[in-house]
Amino acid sequence: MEALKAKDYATDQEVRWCPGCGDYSILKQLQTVFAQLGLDRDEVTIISGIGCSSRFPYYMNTYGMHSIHGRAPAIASGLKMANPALDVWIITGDGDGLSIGGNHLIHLLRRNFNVQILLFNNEIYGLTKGQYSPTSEVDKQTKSSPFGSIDHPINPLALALGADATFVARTLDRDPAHLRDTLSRAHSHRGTSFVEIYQNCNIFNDGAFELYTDKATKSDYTIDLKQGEPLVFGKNADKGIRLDGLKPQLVELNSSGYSVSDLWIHDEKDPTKAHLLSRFFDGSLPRPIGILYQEDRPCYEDLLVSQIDGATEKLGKGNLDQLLKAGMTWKVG
Amino acid sequence: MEALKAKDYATDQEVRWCPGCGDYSILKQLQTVFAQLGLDRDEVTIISGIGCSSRFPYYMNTYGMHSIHGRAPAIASGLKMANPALDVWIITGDGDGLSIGGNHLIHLLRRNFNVQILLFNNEIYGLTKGQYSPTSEVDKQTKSSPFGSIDHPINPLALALGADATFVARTLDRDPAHLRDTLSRAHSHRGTSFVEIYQNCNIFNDGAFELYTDKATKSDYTIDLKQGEPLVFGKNADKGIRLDGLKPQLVELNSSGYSVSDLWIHDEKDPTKAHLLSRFFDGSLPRPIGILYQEDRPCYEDLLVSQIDGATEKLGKGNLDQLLKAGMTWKVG
Amino acid sequence: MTKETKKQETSEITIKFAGDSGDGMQLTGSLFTNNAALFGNDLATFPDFPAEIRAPLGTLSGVSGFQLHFGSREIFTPGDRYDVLVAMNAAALKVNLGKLKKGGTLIVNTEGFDSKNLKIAHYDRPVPEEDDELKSSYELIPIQVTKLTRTALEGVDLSNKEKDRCKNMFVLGFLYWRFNRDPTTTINSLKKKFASKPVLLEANLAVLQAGFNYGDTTETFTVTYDIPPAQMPEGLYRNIMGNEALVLGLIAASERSHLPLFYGSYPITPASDILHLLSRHKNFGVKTFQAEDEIAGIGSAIGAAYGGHLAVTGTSGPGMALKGEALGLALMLELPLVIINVQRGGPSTGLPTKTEQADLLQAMYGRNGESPVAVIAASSPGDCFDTAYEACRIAVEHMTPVIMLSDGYIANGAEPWKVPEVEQLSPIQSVTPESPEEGISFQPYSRNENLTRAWATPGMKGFAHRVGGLEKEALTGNVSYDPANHEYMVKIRQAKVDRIAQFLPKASINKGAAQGDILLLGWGSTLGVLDSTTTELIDKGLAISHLHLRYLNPFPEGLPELLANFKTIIVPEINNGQLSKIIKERFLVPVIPFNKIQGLPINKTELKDFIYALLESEENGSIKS
Amino acid sequence: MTKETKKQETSEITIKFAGDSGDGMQLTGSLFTNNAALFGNDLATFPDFPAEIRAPLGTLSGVSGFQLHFGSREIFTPGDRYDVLVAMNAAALKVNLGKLKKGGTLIVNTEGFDSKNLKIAHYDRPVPEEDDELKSSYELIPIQVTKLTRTALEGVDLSNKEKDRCKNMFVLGFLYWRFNRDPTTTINSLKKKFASKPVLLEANLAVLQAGFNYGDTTETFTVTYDIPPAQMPEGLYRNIMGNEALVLGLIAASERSHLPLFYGSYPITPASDILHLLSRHKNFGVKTFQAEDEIAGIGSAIGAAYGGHLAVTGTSGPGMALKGEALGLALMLELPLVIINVQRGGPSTGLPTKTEQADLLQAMYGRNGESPVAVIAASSPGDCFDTAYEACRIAVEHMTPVIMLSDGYIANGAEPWKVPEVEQLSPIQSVTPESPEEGISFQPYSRNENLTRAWATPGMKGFAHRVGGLEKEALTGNVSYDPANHEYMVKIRQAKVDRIAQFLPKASINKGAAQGDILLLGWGSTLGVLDSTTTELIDKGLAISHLHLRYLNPFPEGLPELLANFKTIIVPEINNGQLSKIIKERFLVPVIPFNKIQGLPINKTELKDFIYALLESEENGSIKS
Ligand SMILES: Cc1ncc(C[n+]2csc(CCOP(=O)(O)OP(=O)(O)O)c2C)c(N)n1
Ligand SMILES: Cc1ncc(C[n+]2csc(CCOP(=O)(O)OP(=O)(O)O)c2C)c(N)n1
Ligand code: SF4
Ligand code: SF4
Ligand SMILES: [Mg+2]
Ligand SMILES: [Mg+2]
Repeated sequence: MEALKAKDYATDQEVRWCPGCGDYSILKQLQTVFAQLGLDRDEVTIISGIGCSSRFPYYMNTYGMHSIHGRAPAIASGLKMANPALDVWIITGDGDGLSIGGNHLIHLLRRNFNVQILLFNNEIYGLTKGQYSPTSEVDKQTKSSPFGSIDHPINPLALALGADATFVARTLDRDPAHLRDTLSRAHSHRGTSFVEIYQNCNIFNDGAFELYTDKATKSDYTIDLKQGEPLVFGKNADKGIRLDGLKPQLVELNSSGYSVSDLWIHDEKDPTKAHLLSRFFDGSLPRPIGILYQEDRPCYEDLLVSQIDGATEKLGKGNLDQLLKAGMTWKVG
Repeated sequence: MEALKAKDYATDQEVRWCPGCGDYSILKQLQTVFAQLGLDRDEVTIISGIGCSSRFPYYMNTYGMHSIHGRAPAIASGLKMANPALDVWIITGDGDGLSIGGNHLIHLLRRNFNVQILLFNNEIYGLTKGQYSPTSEVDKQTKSSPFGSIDHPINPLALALGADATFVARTLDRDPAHLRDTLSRAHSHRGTSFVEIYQNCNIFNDGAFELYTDKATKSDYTIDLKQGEPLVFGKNADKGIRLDGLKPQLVELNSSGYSVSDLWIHDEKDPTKAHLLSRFFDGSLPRPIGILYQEDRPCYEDLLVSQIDGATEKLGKGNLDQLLKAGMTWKVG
Repeated sequence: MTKETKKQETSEITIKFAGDSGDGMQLTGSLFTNNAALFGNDLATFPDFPAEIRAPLGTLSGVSGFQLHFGSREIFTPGDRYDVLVAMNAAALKVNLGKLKKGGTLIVNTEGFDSKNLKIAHYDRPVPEEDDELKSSYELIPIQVTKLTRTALEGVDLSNKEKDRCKNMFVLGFLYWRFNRDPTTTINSLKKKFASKPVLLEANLAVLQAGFNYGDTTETFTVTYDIPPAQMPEGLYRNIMGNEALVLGLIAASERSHLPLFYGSYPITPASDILHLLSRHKNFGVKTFQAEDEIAGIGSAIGAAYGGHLAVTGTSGPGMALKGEALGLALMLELPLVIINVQRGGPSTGLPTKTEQADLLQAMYGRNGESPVAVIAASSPGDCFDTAYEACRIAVEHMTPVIMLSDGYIANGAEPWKVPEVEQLSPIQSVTPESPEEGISFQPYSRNENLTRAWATPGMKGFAHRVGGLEKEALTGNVSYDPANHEYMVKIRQAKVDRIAQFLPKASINKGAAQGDILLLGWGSTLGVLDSTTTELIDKGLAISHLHLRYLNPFPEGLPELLANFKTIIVPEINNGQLSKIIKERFLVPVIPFNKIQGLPINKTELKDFIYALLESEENGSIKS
Repeated sequence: MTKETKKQETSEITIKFAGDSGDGMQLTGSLFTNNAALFGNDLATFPDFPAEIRAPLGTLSGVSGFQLHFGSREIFTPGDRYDVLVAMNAAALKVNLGKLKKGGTLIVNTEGFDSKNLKIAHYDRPVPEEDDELKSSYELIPIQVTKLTRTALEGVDLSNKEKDRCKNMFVLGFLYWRFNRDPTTTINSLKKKFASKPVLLEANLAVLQAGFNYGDTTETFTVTYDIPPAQMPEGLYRNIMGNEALVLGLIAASERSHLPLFYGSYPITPASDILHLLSRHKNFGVKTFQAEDEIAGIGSAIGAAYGGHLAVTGTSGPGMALKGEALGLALMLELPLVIINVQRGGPSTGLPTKTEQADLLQAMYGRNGESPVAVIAASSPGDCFDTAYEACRIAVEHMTPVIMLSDGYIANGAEPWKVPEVEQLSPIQSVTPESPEEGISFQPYSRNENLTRAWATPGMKGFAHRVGGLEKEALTGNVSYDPANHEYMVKIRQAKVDRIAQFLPKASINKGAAQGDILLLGWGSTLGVLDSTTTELIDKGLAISHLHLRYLNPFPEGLPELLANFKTIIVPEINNGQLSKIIKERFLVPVIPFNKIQGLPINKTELKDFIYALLESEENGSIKS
């Protein structure tokens, strides 16, 4: 069989996102990653909920289900139990995954099914035409909040960590290389890989992540996490983060007297560091992208299968006739 | 008006928990706290979901609603918006609050309504007669998991912190004084106070928290957090916790060369310390009780009211006649 | 050029404006609508947005349309077929041509038919100017709109992109000429809209004028049309969309009941606008809450109702399915609660942007156990006001959940609406509890003569009590497992809802005689088409009448008697026969369903055809029900 | 003491064992049941647990009961009224006395009537021995059970508390004597149960014997009763509860379809036991998943169905309300899915531990849009096996969700069940897709002659395709907003479900002639009482028949013809008339509902009374429907 190319993972369906939508880039990169990984189209299933982002399955030439709002994690869990060999990807949005679907999300994470879940965070409800979402910043004026929203936003990565996720990462629609790397890493993690993707909705929330994607500001406002490496960032790699006790501190490498060797070394195995990174939100600290946390923990379907195997070994393969005739029986006639 | 006594907060309804159930103690202490705080019975409303614990409102001579499974936070939110002056307490269980109601819980916490939510954690479904719950430990044998459960449990306090709760505490049914103190503190916090209460279900999960409540083991296995004080515990106050970088370390105060002054000082304002405390679960570390975290953040109903006041000030008090006749109108006849 | 234009009077016209999302067709349509309304025409409109997502330029799925039906006589619906179609590009033509009347006027922007457009739209006919079939079937008016617009704006300090956005004004001006409209009201609107942008204002006005002049100076038309004002009842009017009217109805009910309004909802098409519109009216004390899901939407509303607010939650079909369990709680608690379902095409996610009436049975039965609630339905955009008001009245006065059904068609459709006077809105009285006697505790489930319990809300002194979803003991509301009590409570909850009928207007015929051969029995958004069909067929000599139900549970008194007055009952619905089922079950009378399940309103032609076919088969003795 | 015991033969007996939760009444009842079954009696049982919570000792709400009806003739129900009541304490007597037949036998443990017991139970009569009214109405047998038990165990090395736990064996022994039962089977059961605890075994056997001897040696009774074996069809039998049979039905369907079984569910009374029982059978490859809520329960099942498993989800009313939206998705996806609703008293949380049939309309209509699914109902504990099997068969062979209704009464009730032979269970055939031709892509929505699409599951080579909840294009399954396609799809989904009727057994009369005066038309758990009532009334000379529906959607063919054969159709239901509604709507025939809404099964007496009253009013010409 010839190796598949990115375009072989596309369907014949017209892609119906707004021109300029960040979803296009994610679609393209995912197709590319599939090609790079050489995935068998018949072994992949993409399950989504409802939202602009959730249109995704229609555009991927694999198995797929565009399900109902917020329930993709539950459906994917069932599918994965039925057929643990499948390669299951969940596509969700900040509304789909964190508003109506928040509960299924946290239960998916704690159970640790071996699936990837990509949360397209555009900080808005796109499909329903522009209401604020659980990730929208306070005071956001939208159709449903003409006087500004008053809801304190959810921090998706902090929530995922709080729910004992085993793989937590963040990436961006407008950084194709980073996106691809992160998706590949997510795929190679055995367990639930939670990936938040900052995605621009150019119609209802244009520029929400510009600071982190614009060439001019990007390197000063994001920090790309690399396992075992110090937290250095900035256009000239002249800034870093060190730990002052339990507090992250931004330091200028040239002027502050601190050098790279004083910096915090990224360790995706450290839950407390991951916690701190997930809280890099205010003011001066750069927004971390990359893999914040990774942990090995048995995944649900493996435990399920081994429990079944164990029971079968212990009790013998079930015999229906015996089962029906079990317990106290008696004969008539 | 004469001061009310604890028993004045009781109703004439027969209490229907199993004899010996930990819920009795919580009921009694809450009535006592109400009396101590001198609460007006007509200003208090208790909203619960479904479960043994959720029977609570029937036994409290205040306003109350025994609602449906998992939805108490949503109902309480609506009530609090309708009447911000009310003193609203939510009663839930580990199933009610973390299984079916997990999503409403995290949204309640992030919105920070000024209510108290008491989660009676007995690590089991009591009312439905003994299935494992989202807080049950792995491998638990119950009616629905005869071969042992395979679900990694939720850590309620870590989840609450991940959802940006502003008040996070833990207490025990069998420590009346601690229970009362914690409930009082919860009441005085302005915002959503999340209190996990370890509660013994003597029928389906007897002894789940014995280590933390039994006189013999209690002081060695729990640590009572006190603001500004070092983390000392043990029967003879001879053990402590210090921080080794980002890692909590248990030290014997007499033998290890460490003294009280080396220990971690509890600071309920520090989110990272709270995070670490919420993760005191394995092996040697004592289980923290008391207030892990407290933060001041505007509560939802205050923002709502001030937004309404602001709009009214800006636009003038709404005039229905004008509203009906707004926009382009024309006369016929 | 010589020019001779004839004026011709006409009683009604349907225009469809269609183009790309960016072509400004909604604005064009609205401006024409306002102009016609102020002039005194009766009218009905319906926008036709692309489904869900902003589709790429020039695609079929990106076509945005606005349909306007206006006339000098009573107008019931946005019209079945178009007299005039404006198509700004190939996709717009392809999507809409099928509904242009033979011989109708087809105005096309020729620049929307370049090769790129044709390809994207999979347009496989010749371009209009070269399409002989098209030319022989319709009055084709090809216009180079972009070019003419730019020409009109020569020298104006705007980029070409900005100039091109005035294109729609050219079309509008042209139509104004054609229908002999005075553009003043539109000019005033534009002045308001562009008050802070004088250059844009100037440009728009210039292009509007240019379009008008284009008609006047080219020989394109030989005829222009006059549509005189319609006869309408005296009063102050405004043009209103269904969701807008609904929102006003809720606010009015809040004022007239002296109960603050609470709206807890999760966005969903086509109900979201209720949330949007209400959230602007905070200065009426309106509290809106964008909940995390539909269950929290109704949950918060139940909490607010317990707290003494006029509590409302709104959604569409899939969200309604999620609310079923909590709705059961509300009816057990016997709290006032209005649940709005703006129906859309189902089942499941279905056709979110299309209309349907297929959630009636869900409204009646979509919960566990014996769980009767009141159900009422709005029948036109303006009627959404009255129906919402009625829903609130019934909920508050009878302490019951009320489901109000609307649908995508009337939610987004518009019509002239006679603005009511506030004092004429009947006040809404809630049932307040009497102070319990000393030593006797309050009985939350004791009932008045309407079987309604009193509304004691937390904070009220002396009424502390507990409610819940377990079966309640009559009077005390305590939990009761007593068998006889359960039966009693099930029956009393049913009787309470049934008793509402005593407070409703008796059933009456909307149009036609009180007895006859055929009764068109309808509910909801089919009002317009049933009424106009009936009018027309009565004119044609048929003994046909129309009865439209606002109250679906309970039915109004006198309904069975009226049904018995007709030989044949036809029930037209935009579903697979749901009211049909209920009527048959309730009254054991045969009915003939007319079901259209295409996500579209029923149109007069197809209904008439159906009735005539029926009459024919009746003559042949083969009628069956 | 002289002793003269008469033996008397009797055809049926109903015994109620009642006591505190801790008194071991469930075990006592089960042991007697097994003994009777092995002896060859036909029987039916029903446990009557305290509501939800383990209530304090001696309270009314803490009473636990077990009802056994056994006989030498066909037994249909656990019995209306008791011939024998065993009351271990005051509360148990108070709760149950009302149902003891006048002249019936009342065995009381006098030690359960001390002042503490009387107070807790609010017992306001004299203690039984001093209650003249009681003594004159019933055959009172007061026994000091505790004292006699301890006496029997004198010298045994057990604490008093442990000894007292053998009390129930005393009662059982006593009853065995009274009904001339050979205790061998019970002795064997006890030996098995206490195999590892010889002291306890010894104690239990000793007390059992003591109870037996007590009857034999005191002059308490003058009569003992013989209930000879019943005539039953040949075969191997076991006693089975409804939920147990249901679980076996699912596992059997899994085996016979060669599809692994998946069960996704959230616990809820009275459905939880399905989860419990299935989770023990992992060695059959059964996958059980305790989901975070009911939505995740059905969601996971949809995922498993997509993945090719025999997917089942189960719940009770409130949970069913939550599943509505996802059920809509399943029917749009046209995947096989079985949804079990073990009904309980509603609405809302209602009466969780009581039975009801009030979720039928919810099953039919509880979703948005036109959303037909198959609905079938089990009619007895043993029938849960067949019905569950049928539900799976229909789901898999017709690619549709199937709602299976059971209820608390049959779920927890038990009866002898003839164990089927595996090979006699008709194999279940899923519809597998044919390999698409080269270059032509797979059409997931193309249908076979039964209008059923094929089941292509992820992992199958060459069938990659997308499904979803938006309206689908016929054949391709692509999203389609086309109006005509929508109507076509709505109708085909309906037609597909309707067509199932062609594969079902034709409607037939359960008992009585195929025509006559009265038809008792029922569904679900009323089978037993309808059948026995019919039998009895036929004996009395009435032209009455009984027809019981397993298939509620679609109805079996031939039903309207049968209905037309009867002058009067009575529809008895444990609800407010739900099947009544459907029958009227579907067939436009008048029916007379008999509704009991008390959380309890219908009993024969009340139904007979109703029928006689009806006949009387009929004679008076006043019958109405
Ligand atoms: C049960 C239900 N409730 C509500 C909706 C309406 N709805 C569709 S998508 C959506 C939110 C979309 O936001 P998000 O998940 O952020 O996706 P995006 O469109 O921004 O990619 C909502 C509220 C629905 N389809 N179903
Ligand atoms: C919608 C719905 N699903 C399920 C149930 C059944 N149910 C009642 S309480 C409960 C769980 C109780 O567990 P928990 O919340 O831990 O309370 P506990 O009884 O242990 O105090 C369940 C599953 C229900 N009543 N309603
Ligand atoms: S609305 Fe926003 S998120 Fe949706 S397709 Fe358009 S740009 Fe993308
Ligand atoms: S079952 Fe457990 S939690 Fe419930 S009342 Fe009994 S002891 Fe308490
Ligand atoms: Mg979004
Ligand atoms: Mg619990």
